[in-house]
Amino acid sequence: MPRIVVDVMPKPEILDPQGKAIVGALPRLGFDAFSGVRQGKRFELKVDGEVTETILQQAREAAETLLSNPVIEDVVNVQVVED
Amino acid sequence: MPRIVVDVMPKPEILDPQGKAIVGALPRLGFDAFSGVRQGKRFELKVDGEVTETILQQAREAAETLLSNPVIEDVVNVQVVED
Amino acid sequence: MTDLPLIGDYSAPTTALSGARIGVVTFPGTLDDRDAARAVRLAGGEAVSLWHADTELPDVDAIVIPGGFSYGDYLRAGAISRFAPLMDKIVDAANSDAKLPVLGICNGFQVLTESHLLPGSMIKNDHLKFICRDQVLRVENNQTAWTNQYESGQEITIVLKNQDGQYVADEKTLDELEGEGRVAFRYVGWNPNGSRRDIAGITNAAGNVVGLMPHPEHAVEAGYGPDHTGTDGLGFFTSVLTTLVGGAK
Amino acid sequence: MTTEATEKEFNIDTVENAASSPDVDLPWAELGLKQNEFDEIVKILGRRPTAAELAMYSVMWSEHCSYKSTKNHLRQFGAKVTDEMKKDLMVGIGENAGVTDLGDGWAVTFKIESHNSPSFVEPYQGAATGIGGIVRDIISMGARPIAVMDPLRFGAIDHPDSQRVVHGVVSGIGGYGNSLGLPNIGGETVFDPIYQGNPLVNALAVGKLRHEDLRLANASGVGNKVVLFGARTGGDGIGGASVLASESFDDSKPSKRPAVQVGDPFSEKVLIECCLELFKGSLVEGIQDLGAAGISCATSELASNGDGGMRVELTDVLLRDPTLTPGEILMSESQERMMAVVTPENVEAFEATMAKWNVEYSWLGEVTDDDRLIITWNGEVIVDVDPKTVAHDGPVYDRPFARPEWQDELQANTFRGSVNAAILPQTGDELKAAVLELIASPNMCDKSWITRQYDRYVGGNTALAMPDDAGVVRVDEESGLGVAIATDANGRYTYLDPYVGAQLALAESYRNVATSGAVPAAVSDCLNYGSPEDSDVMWQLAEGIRGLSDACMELGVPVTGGNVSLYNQTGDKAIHPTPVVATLGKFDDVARRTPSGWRADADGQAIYLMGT
Ligand SMILES: Nc1ncnc2c1ncn2[C@@H]1O[C@H](COP(=O)(O)OP(=O)(O)O)[C@@H](O)[C@H]1O
Repeated sequence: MPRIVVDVMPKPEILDPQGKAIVGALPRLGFDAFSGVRQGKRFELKVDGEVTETILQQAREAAETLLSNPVIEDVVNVQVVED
Repeated sequence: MPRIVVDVMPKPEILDPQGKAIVGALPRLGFDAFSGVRQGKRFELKVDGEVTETILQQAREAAETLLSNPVIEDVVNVQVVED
Repeated sequence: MTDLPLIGDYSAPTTALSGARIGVVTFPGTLDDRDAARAVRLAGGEAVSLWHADTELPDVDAIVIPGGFSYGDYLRAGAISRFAPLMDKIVDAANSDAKLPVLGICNGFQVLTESHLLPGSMIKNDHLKFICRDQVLRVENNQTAWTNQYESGQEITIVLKNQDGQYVADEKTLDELEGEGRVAFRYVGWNPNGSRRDIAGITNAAGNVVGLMPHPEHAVEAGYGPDHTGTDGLGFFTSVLTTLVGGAK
Repeated sequence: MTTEATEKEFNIDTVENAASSPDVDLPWAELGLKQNEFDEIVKILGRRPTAAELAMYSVMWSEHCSYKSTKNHLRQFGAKVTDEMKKDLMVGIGENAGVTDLGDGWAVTFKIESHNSPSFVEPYQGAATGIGGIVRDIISMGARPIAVMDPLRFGAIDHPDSQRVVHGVVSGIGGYGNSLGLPNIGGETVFDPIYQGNPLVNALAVGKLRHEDLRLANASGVGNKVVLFGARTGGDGIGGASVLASESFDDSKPSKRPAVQVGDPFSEKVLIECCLELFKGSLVEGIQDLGAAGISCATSELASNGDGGMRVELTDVLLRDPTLTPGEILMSESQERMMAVVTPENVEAFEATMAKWNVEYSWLGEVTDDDRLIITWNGEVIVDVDPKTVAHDGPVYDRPFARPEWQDELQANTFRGSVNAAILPQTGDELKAAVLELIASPNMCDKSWITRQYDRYVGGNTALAMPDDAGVVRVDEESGLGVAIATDANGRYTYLDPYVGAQLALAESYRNVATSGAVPAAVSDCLNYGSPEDSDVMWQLAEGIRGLSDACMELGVPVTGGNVSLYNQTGDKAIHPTPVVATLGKFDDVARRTPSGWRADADGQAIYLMGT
């Protein structure tokens, strides 16, 4: 069954408290290779049947309206994934 | 600057309350093409310099230990992205 | 009384009846540590403040990991705290032959599952909102270090307040928990977060480690508990003191 | 982790440069200054301001920071007080929050503030950062915050936009307050279409302190160090200031600036504990929270309230966004930051506390012996001002006001006096229908769908909260000393009669506190009004302040602080004048509190109606 993956990230200029908490924790666990972390969301939308252009368009719109808050987040990716 | 993207999704057998809420809201907004939604997390780890195999290995370990909880989540993806 | 007590600074003088020393852990973002310390004192024990970054476990007879939002709980509740230096020591002590009694409340329960001292995990409440209410629980197992002063089947009302309180585990684990009598508490009347099989709290096989989502430490003092009167939570703390002085049933 | 200068080199507008280039065009109008205000700045400085000075004056002289339209009226709160009213007042209006003596060496500090327009733009974050801001005000007095409250006004419950605003605001208040471990002990929720485009999100915080822990925002003691700690400085809340990009007079335009601020309650919780540890160790001489106007406000307030001047190196500010220009750094409203003054002997202990709590900090400068506020960028002077002219001597306006022409008609046309009186319910059936309509109204119905999203138990000292009309918290566990607080307002009454309406708001909160068993002792108010440039609104405001101050005098309770929120209007349609009044009462033992909410277990008890 194909799925549409939507990735949403906090806007780069916006404070990301989640990423900040993680970036503080990583070195304490010995993971010292990372200079910054941002935490966003990944949605998988299940489609029964074929992903048409109309459906993909619906996903893009849903991404911009329901799945992300355009004031603080960017939709960075809307993409079909086949299993 | 390269980033490592880590995607974490709730295990299929674990009910995902956020995904469920979205799947309920979508048709109300006229998005009727989706039969299921799951919400997971996307992490972007910033690396200063080149992503070596050691660093990638660190990211994989961080993904399995800190960034996900294997009881409820799966790491579905650890991948380098160049800007 | 002259100074404002600080977080991590609530140890009482050693006047406690039982002489038992109960450690209360503070992580950055812990909120209910002073409440837990108060509960220990009201039960007659001595509260000892423990700091997450400490690398040695001081001489304590039991430990409470209180509620709050450690490290903001932004990633997953309890996910980062689990890696605190003190947690390694607590896990070792809980698993040792001495079987140090450990109680995890709310965020503390989440820390215990993240540390694998208890099975399963917590996800967001099924209704996705924070919920604060007076909650009725049934004590399903009164044989643990933290429940021996309750009757089996007794219904108690304590405070529930959480955002990520939905207890989940796979069916096999749930069956095991039920089979071994390790479901310590169940929600009665209404399941406030969608937890599997109405589970509000569980214990490990030895009965020394107990975790639950609701907050007994907010129900220990008449006037400040559920509906401003309830003190049903005090039994957790008198239970552990009883265990420590060798008087458990 | 202390200082880390930015690599970025701007083409900096220094004081020297300003003196030698008087004719450079500056974007003062875009920054909200009026011609007369700009002229005044030039007069004060004896030259044109630098870009950084312009940034400071423009934010500090804004309505929000300078109270320029209301200052003349607000004076009544300080004037209409008797010695008797001042008896327990340890700190009055003017500081971050007023402080009231509670006895036994204890004191309480409380204040109410608005975060209205940010909460309309982004309800969750707007409301969350509203809680964050008021809590920092309380910390900066040397107090431990012990509870919050949230009087709210929304548009019509069935308006399509209300769902976004209502749920966002409520979860934002819960999300931030719950994470700080502060019980929410009450508030109000009112729905009225008049607030559709201008919801009101007011937030109150109360804190407790020992007398000796009282701290004020002043920088004294030559050679003492100035430190900024907490979150890093980002481009938050400097929307309009992007015009200052031109201050660099180069082409490297800064990157995007955030449209809204995101709160980090975890950082704030750590900041609270860390500050209390500083107070306990007497490690800071003066402290100031960073709210609106950020570093501009903190430096100029600290310096002007102290007995010397201050010198600060701006490249030492830790940044989240390295592209910020000096002016933007001065204006940034990034949350979860504090500024403090520390003696050289205490520097090491201060740093140890920061390390314990893992809080970032940087030393910015020191207190000097002249009375100038000097800010440098890589050693070059970009601000050289008398801090009082920035913080206190802003413009003051006597805005014209007059009773609106429509006021008489509005009053005449009330329910009873009008034809509408004829439709008052008469028969049993009509009364039944009226009662049903009333209890179905969103303003009358149960609010527990809101209050159950708030933690009211944390801390173990909440003696009354929802459903009671006043929240009660214990301050001292041994003696039972405590406080009751109620917040009330009625925009419709105040619209009908701005003078009496404000008094009724006080009377209601006073009653709610008194009936809980406490002795009313202090008042804080949040005056939510439309545009002061409209003479009708200005009249409502003038009458409201006059009414409230007269009533406080009458009841013998002083106003200890508050906040004014203006321009709450859509087009020229202003909200109803909504002075939200919070009364604080004292208990010598909260065990004697009396609940007001109806309780299920009260069967068989008698009910009395008292009064007229
Ligand atoms: N936004 C809010 N935040 C916290 N408490 C609230 C809020 N709105 C209402 N409450 C509380 O809910 C209870 C009932 O409120 P309300 O219905 O307005 O009561 P009343 O009509 O008696 O003033 C009160 O205890 C009040 O403090």
